[in-house]
Amino acid sequence: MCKANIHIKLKSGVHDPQGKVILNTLHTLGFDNVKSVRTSKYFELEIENENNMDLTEQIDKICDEVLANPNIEIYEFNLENHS
Amino acid sequence: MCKANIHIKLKSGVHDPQGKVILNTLHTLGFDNVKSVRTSKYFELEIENENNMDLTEQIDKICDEVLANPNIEIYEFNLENHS
Amino acid sequence: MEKSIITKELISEHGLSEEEYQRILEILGREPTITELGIFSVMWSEHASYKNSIALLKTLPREGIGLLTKTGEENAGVVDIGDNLAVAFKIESHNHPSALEPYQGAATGVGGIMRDIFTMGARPIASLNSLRFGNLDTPEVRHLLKNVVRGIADYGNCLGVPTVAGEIYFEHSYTTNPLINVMTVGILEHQDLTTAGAYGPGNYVLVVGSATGRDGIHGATFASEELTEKSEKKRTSVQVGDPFTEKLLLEATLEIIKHDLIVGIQDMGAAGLTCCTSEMSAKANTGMDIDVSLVPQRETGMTPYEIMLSESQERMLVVVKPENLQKVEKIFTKWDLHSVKIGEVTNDKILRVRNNGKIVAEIPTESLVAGFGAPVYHRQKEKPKYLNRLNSFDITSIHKPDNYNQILVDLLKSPNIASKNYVYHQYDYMVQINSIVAPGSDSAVCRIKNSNKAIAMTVDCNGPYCYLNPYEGAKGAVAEACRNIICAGAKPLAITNCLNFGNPYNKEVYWAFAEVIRGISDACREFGTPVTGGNVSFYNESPGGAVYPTPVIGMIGILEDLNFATTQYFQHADDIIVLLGEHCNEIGASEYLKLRIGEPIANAPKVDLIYEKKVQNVCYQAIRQGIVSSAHDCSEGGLAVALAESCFNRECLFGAKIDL
Amino acid sequence: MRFNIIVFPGSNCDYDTYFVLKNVFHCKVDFIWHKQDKLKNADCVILPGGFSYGDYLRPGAIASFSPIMQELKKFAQRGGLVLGICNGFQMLLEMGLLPGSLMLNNTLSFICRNVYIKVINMHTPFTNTIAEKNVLKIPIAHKEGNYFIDEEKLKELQKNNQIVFQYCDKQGNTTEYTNPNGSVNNIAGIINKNGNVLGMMPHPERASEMILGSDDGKFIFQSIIASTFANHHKI
Repeated sequence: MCKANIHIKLKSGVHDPQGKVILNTLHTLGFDNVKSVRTSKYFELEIENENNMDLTEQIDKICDEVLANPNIEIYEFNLENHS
Repeated sequence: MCKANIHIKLKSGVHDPQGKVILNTLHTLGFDNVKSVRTSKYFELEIENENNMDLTEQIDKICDEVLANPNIEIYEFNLENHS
Repeated sequence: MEKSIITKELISEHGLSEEEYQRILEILGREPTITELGIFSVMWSEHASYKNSIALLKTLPREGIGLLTKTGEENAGVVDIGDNLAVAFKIESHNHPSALEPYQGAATGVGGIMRDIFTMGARPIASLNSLRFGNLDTPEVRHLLKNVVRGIADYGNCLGVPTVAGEIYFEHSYTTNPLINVMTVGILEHQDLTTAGAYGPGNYVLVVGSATGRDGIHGATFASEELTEKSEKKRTSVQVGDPFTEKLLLEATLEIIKHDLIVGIQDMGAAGLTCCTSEMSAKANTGMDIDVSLVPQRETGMTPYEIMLSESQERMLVVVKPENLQKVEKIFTKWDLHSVKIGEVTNDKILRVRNNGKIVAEIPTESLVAGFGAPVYHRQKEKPKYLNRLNSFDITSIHKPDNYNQILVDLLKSPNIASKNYVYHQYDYMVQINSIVAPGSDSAVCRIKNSNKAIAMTVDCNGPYCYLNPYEGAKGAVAEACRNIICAGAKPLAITNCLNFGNPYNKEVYWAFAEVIRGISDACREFGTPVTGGNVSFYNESPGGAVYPTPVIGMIGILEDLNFATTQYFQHADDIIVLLGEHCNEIGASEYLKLRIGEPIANAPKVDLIYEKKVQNVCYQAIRQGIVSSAHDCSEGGLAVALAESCFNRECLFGAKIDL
Repeated sequence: MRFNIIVFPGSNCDYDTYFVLKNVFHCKVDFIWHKQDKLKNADCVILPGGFSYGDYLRPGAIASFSPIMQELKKFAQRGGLVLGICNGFQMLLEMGLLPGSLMLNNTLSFICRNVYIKVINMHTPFTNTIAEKNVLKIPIAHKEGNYFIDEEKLKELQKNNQIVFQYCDKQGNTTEYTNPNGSVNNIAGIINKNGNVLGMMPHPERASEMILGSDDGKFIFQSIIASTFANHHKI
């Protein structure tokens, strides 16, 4: 079994309304030294991989076609092979 | 400036409807080797830290009191110190 | 002044023709700076200037009793409904942004039209949408439908404005160029009616709401280009909507209007700051002197060009008297929103833009604005040849179906006719607790609290009818809207329209456009429903060709007594079913014919306006005399489908016995 | 009888609730802005529906940090009646005044429609005027109404009779098919142990006038008014 850790982030420059509101909240709660908050999504996939193929291409496809919105998001991932 | 990468995950045993639907979608698109999908949230915070304090305690407080819902979520984070 | 480095490519990249650039040189008496070129490009784009449609739009009937605004002059049409109340309403398109990024495109479409309403001083009470996609059998179309609906739902629900009615059609013609038209209806008291004019030299000009970023730059010119592979790379100019900030902006704006603290206000939509500053000053016959470095910015290092053209969402431009500045700032601070003075109104009719004091643009405002100095063109028209082939199709060549029941079932299953509850149950159609007729009936009806009145509202158009006969199809769209309003027990008041067409430089497209304008005018005159404003969206094309001519009509009606609100559903067994109007065997361009042939064909049904008016009056009088349990109009699918739909009463299903 | 309705940036159903309490039940009602730190001698405080703070981070999470919420906790501890409707219910969970969490619907989409809810506990200040008709038709409108609580705490809820409403059908049967959002045990509303704090996802203010399709929602408000009247006369 192989585990894919996928991180989907907003492209820089794309407005993050949620991050803005969380930043204001942290300030009102006294955490003034926090300068910015960016929110993003994270997916953990477990993939069967008996014959130990290189799954990078498949994960790329999954991210581009399903998990990420190419207009406003970019993605990065790493693969962990469990015996 | 210090950067905190915070990962908020659902406790195991807590139902993840979004993960389930994404798994079905992947299967319909032919990615049958994917066995499970877990969705989670990720926050990137930039924190001013002139006198180079250890921010671990503050981040812990932020996660526990604001970013995570202790009933259903656990959190982990790492800190990157930029000069 | 900024050193100007204007090249030929830069000019065409900005969508300006050679003649248009020559005019700019004459107006300025010199070469434009890059910021000035950007300002002219968005203000003279089709989207902002209506240069290829304004001449014909002026022929639409715009007069009518009870109109409180002159059509095309303000952000929305406003109609008096008595008791010191008025209804503000308008429909707008967000087709091109939604084609590339459906979720944000549709969401920001809702946000934009909402601002047009509350900038008039009206609280939005209902939202409607008219959507058109390709056939549902491809994943791409399903992706567009799912995300457009989610975008509209997430934005409208968060804003607390009920999405109460609409229409969705699936035709091959819209496959890569969906039509996303969104309408908002609001209520105001007469004294709160505000204008979008920058009156009073010396008054302060404020930017209020969200901070400004680089999103959506070239949104206006981008909407004036065909969707080609080239425009794919413009995807990064996507505007992101924030309904939460819009809700704060809505409450703050209504508060400053309630306290009579402003002179003029306009929403920053397409072409952002440029459009507001030039339109508001041209309307008031004044000028503006602003400094873009004072505009609150979300990103660093933005140039004057980017700040003037940015289409960041949830922003307004407000003109206030100096003595009211503090009060306005206090209210916006309460709602955690920016409100920053960026300049002043002047009396030299010049739009002067500075950056840290240095002048980067100086343009006579009138030369920029539609209806004033912006270019006006008259395009050539030519009836399309394909219509001769299609219209001459012989209906009698279709043999009678052997199984009528199966035909009815197939019609009811077809996506254009089947129930849309899987969509509208994603919309909060109940918030504000005014929805006395919920989605699914002919038109939605929202009560006006603390009065016995209610407003009926609907959006209607049949693309195939307008494709096969633009004149009759346009008349049909207005007639159907009237029928839907009347079937709810209301009296039609006025319309707004969203005219979705292909490339105006194509003679056949422009012929259809002119025919549609003629049809709308004749119908509106006959039904006494003036055109109060709306939107034109050209360049709705895809590699396959122009989309069907699609003039979407948004209509509102008034129920003097909301107890007469009627739905399309049968109410009691043993009621008698009456067909009003002559039943002529016109199956041209029908869903049935499309079922049999596979494409819309033959000719659209003729609309006898005088006869239609009589039928509508009989129905209206009958409802008002309390002798009608339900009323439904025959549209797609004809009499059979109308009868079937009337049986689907959610409380309890009914049947019907008919003698043809 | 005085109601206080707390208004947050993004609350949408505050006016609706105000209208019903004023025009249908003729009660005294005050809006309390979330930045205030004092209630206005309230008998019952209502946290209204809506999208406070745009539902960002988690629905109700950011609202739970507002200054007024400390005062609300004290009011609840003193036994004052608190009603959290939809977004208000989410706030009560985030503040720990009620156990459990509300997550994304299992349909992943927003749902707005009438549902039937069965009154499981008739002996609360919010349900004590519902005599025989224990199935109410009240609309829901939410995207995060999927109530979750772990096995152990669920048993506690059942033991203390804290489950007040369950999604059911017209006849009152609670099955998997009558569960609109995947909530554990079809739970639509719960109270705290003390019985003075109710959180519910359905919107009673949207079903208090027949013109809107149902007036079953009035039982909730009538019960609050009746139990307050009774309390006033006991003290």
